[in-house]
Amino acid sequence: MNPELLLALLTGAALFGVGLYGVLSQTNLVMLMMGIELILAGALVNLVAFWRFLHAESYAGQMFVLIVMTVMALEMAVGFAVATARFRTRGSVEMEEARELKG
Amino acid sequence: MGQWLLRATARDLCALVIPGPDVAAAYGLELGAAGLRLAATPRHANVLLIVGELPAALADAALVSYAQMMRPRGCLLLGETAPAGLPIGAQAGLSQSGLLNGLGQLRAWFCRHGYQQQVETFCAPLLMPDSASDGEGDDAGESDGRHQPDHGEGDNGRHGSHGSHGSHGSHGSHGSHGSHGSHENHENHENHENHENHEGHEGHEGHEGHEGHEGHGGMSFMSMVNVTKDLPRSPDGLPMDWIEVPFGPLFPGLPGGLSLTLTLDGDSVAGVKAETIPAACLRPPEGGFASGDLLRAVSALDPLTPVSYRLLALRALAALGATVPMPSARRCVALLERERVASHLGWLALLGCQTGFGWLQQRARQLQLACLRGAATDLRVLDKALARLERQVRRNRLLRARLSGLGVMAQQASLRGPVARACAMPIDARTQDPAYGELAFEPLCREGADAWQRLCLRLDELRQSVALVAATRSQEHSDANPFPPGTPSEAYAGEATAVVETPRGEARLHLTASGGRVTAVKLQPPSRALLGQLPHLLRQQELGDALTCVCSLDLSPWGSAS
Amino acid sequence: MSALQQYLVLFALLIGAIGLTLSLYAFARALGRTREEAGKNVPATSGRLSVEPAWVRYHAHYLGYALLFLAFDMEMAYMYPWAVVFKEEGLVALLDMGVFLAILFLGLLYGWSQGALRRH
Amino acid sequence: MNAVLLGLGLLAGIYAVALLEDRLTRGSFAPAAPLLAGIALLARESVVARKPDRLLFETAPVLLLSAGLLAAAVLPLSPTLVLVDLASGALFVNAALAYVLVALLMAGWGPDGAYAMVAGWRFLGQVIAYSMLIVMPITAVAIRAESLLTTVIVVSQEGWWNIFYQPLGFVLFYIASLAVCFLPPFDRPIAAGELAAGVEAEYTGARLAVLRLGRMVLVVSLAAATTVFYLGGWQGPWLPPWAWGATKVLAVAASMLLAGYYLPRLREEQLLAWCWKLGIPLALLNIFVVGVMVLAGL
Amino acid sequence: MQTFFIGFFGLAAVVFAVGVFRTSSMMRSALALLFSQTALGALFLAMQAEFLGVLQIMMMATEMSIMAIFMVMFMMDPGGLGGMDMSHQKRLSLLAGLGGVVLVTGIAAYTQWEGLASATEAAAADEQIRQLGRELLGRSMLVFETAGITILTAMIAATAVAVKVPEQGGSHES
Repeated sequence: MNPELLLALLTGAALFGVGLYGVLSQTNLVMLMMGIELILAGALVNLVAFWRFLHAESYAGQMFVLIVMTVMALEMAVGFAVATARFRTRGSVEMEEARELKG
Repeated sequence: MGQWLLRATARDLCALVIPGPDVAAAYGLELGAAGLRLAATPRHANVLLIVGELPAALADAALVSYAQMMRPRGCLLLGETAPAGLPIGAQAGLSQSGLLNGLGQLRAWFCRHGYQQQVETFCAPLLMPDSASDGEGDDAGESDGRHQPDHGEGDNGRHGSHGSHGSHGSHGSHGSHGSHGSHENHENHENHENHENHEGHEGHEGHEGHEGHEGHGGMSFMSMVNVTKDLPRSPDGLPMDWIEVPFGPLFPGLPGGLSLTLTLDGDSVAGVKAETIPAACLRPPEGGFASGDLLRAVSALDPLTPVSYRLLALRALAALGATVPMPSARRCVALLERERVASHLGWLALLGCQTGFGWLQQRARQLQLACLRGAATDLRVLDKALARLERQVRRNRLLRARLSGLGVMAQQASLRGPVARACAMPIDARTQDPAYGELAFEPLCREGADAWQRLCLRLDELRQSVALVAATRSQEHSDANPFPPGTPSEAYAGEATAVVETPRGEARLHLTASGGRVTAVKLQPPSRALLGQLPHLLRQQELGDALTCVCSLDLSPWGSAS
Repeated sequence: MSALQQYLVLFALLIGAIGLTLSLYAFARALGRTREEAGKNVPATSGRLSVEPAWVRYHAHYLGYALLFLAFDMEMAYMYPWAVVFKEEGLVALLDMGVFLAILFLGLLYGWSQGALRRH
Repeated sequence: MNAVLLGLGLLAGIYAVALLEDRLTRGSFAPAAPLLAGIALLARESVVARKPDRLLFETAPVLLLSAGLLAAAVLPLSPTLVLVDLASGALFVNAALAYVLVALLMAGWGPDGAYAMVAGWRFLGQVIAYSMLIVMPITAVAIRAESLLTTVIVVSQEGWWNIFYQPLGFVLFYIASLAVCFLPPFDRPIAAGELAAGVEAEYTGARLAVLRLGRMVLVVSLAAATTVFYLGGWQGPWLPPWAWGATKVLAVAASMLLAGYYLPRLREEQLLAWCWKLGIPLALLNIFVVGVMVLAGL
Repeated sequence: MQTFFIGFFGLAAVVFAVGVFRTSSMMRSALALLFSQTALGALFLAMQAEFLGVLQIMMMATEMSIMAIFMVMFMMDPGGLGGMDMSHQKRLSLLAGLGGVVLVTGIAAYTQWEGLASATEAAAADEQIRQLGRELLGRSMLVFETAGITILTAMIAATAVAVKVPEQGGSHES
């Protein structure tokens, strides 16, 4: 068993866990997005680790990392756009209130 | 080691000038030549340079600034009277030689007192209420980077709204909040039914409204919707927190003494409050002013344009029927125009500082000082230098882009001076003066009424004024005081008004006198009408643009509200 | 120098910068401690004591730019590897990136037309 | 050995920049002034504003200094005088410069002062515009060099420096580097006339000394980057390579300072709009033109 | 050595990530996320993925700073002065998070990675960038162009949602 790989995967798992906690526990759209960022960051670590320790010759792995990074950025752009629009109309980005106002 | 360091420190003097570098320049002080660097904030200064006599409002500012300076620090007073409570390190006369002399004294003072063990703690009564609310020096010490978790418990009721306790939260000493009544909500919070209860905390709205900034009060969980519901909206529809930020009286980009309080929405200006320096000295004493006292009071009113105001007082007294030591009409023109040149150049230097245009700031300042030195400079040399400056400024595309379309003034009857003339209104008190009539004076005008046009107009006027001075062919005085000596006679009564076109516009002085004493003084300074325009002019401007706008009006804060 | 050693040098430089800063602070501290005085630690606001805390919900008027930037910036990730092999790939590379950038530029133009490129 | 030489070179560069800046702001020349100012700052008290976010407040100066140093570390002064010749050096410069933004944001938020906070946020707006104009011209440079190695980039300019090969890229990069090291006319985050020293306003004593040192390092780093990417680095006749490198870096740094001296600060509106509506399309055009030139074998 | 740094930066990333949800100051929260991502970039460097590492360090600095803008704009108490808590169902989330960690770690620990590996020596860093470039223009070209389209979509969506100001009383201006 390759210890470096395991360490990296552990990091990825921990980031995923923290992100998941964030997504579930935060009441706020913006904070929630930070959780998603962390989950994606966990995925990034795993991808890089897989590339490096399993398939260092295949650059599709690196390409995949670029795509995940793109997804992170786009998720933020769209997420913040939604947050801005919501804040403008409702004066809040709390998820609870969003539900409340709908019902 | 300590001595050596102190000597090095004493050679690097960085000054905060009170009331401001513009006033220092108007007194003819060359700060750069004396080896001083100018600080933008008291934080970076080690010398507090007090120029002339300070009115009460500025004396307070001096105390606050001194308190905010870092030791070793010293205070250099150029003039006679020091603000109460300020420890003065060195004192000298109000002139360039005085400045040099004073700086020498101050350097010696630094070397003697810089690292003294027994120094008194500086404290002014003015600083006390604030220090109480923040706890005694809790952050100033570098002791261990943490706050004492239990400070100020007794003040909770009074200061909770400041969020001063909240600050401890960010340092991990959450325990200190235990005593705060509203904190219970925290514990219950895991259970999220509590959310629906937030209306139950209405009690807190009270202490919120008190601050006007809902964002700070919240110890309890409050619905964001409730918080933002009543907030004013920015033009883009977002309800944000607005803060009031003081700009002045010692702000580097504004005339010294002018205090603006801007309500900032992000970096847009949402509201303006302007304060000027009240002219307390114009209130007549028991039994009225003697004419000599009046003359002194009026000419000391505005350190930026002492000559115009002195002339104004002289004219007003003459109109009352007193015999006054008045210079010849031609000489008056020369004096006024020379002051106008100096004042406009001082304004250019301020504009340079405000817009970060280093070259303009330094060049204009140099020329201003040269102009103030009077006889020392040949008019033709000055004219040539001005022509060069004008060419450089007009050619500067970026400056033009920065100023164009900024602060467009509508034509109004109340406007005076260059601001009015840049609105295509040929209003100029000089047209009524026969001495100007002899010199075929015509007021210059420009259309467009924005900051760029005001700049261009002042550049035009600079050249015009130099030409007028040249046309008077009056003898230049090398004397510090260009007015003939003597005091006006005391035999007059009745009412009279005099008008002088100061560099900022028309100033009007109305005197009521009986039995050789002036019993009532009414001054209409040139900047008053403009101050009222500010809220309208700055609304929703970006901060930098707003300050440039204010700067382009060339307001004088002195003697504005009598 | 192997790549890992290079990173080690950069890391050492970072530690060195921190060390330099700390030693400067230590030197300044050795000269004397800060005296606690009333009003000294209040943020300076040109000669007046500032009362209000500044930490508020700050309105960034350039948020339209910020949103576009988030998306537009990602093109960088693709452009560097592309640039490095541009010469050997030749025309294919030019066309590929041309199409990619044209697509992105379209987004920029859309933002422009909708008024994202201004202060709000 | 190399490290020591480079460190000395950097120190000399910083001193020269500080000297020139002092000359420009005060109007008189004093060779010892920056040294004295530094000593005076260290000998002065240093206070932390009340109720600060102390962690951010303390980290900011260190981060600014580190960002400048790291950017400088991958830039060569001569073929052998380079601390780390990183394979993605050109990209690493950008990465280090991105932390200038983070440092200023921290410095702005940390002290809880109004001027500083506004200044920090403004700098963010400025950088998200102009960092693109740093990154995109470098891409065009990399196209020509076929590498991100800074030394290879210099070698690729043999005979025809990039300033002549892609003048448009040079102009954009030069302007953007002024914006990133917040020199005038882009000095809005520390402007005296707009925010009374802005981000620097609450820093005093030794902390201010480190902050200012960091900024000087940044100016030198960006001048070095301009030299490496556009002015052919160490290349030049007669003189030894390091002398050419040093001369060019100093000349660029001086020109950067002088440019601001003769120009007023930009308005925020124009600053952002010009970058996005003019700068970015031009940068794309530059990449395209360079691509075509490279394909045409020029 | 490499193992140490992987562990070190991994730990740093996780510590910063935990910090994101442990502070009440929005600015700290955003910056903690930023430095978590930076530590990840350093971790990539330690794993010899130089280009990706440097790219991560660069991209995340600006992106997370922008995140800070929105955090400060939309959260009630950005300075964390009130020490307000804005989370719910904490225990459940904590359990879910821990469960996730255990699950993923379990998979990682029990998979026979050796069997999956094909090559484990990374190429030199500049060769990697070149290879990535070839990949970009060769096999993954469609992926790359699709990414372009996606970015375009995101730009349009963001603009359309956030920038258009609803008319209100004619009070809106530029």
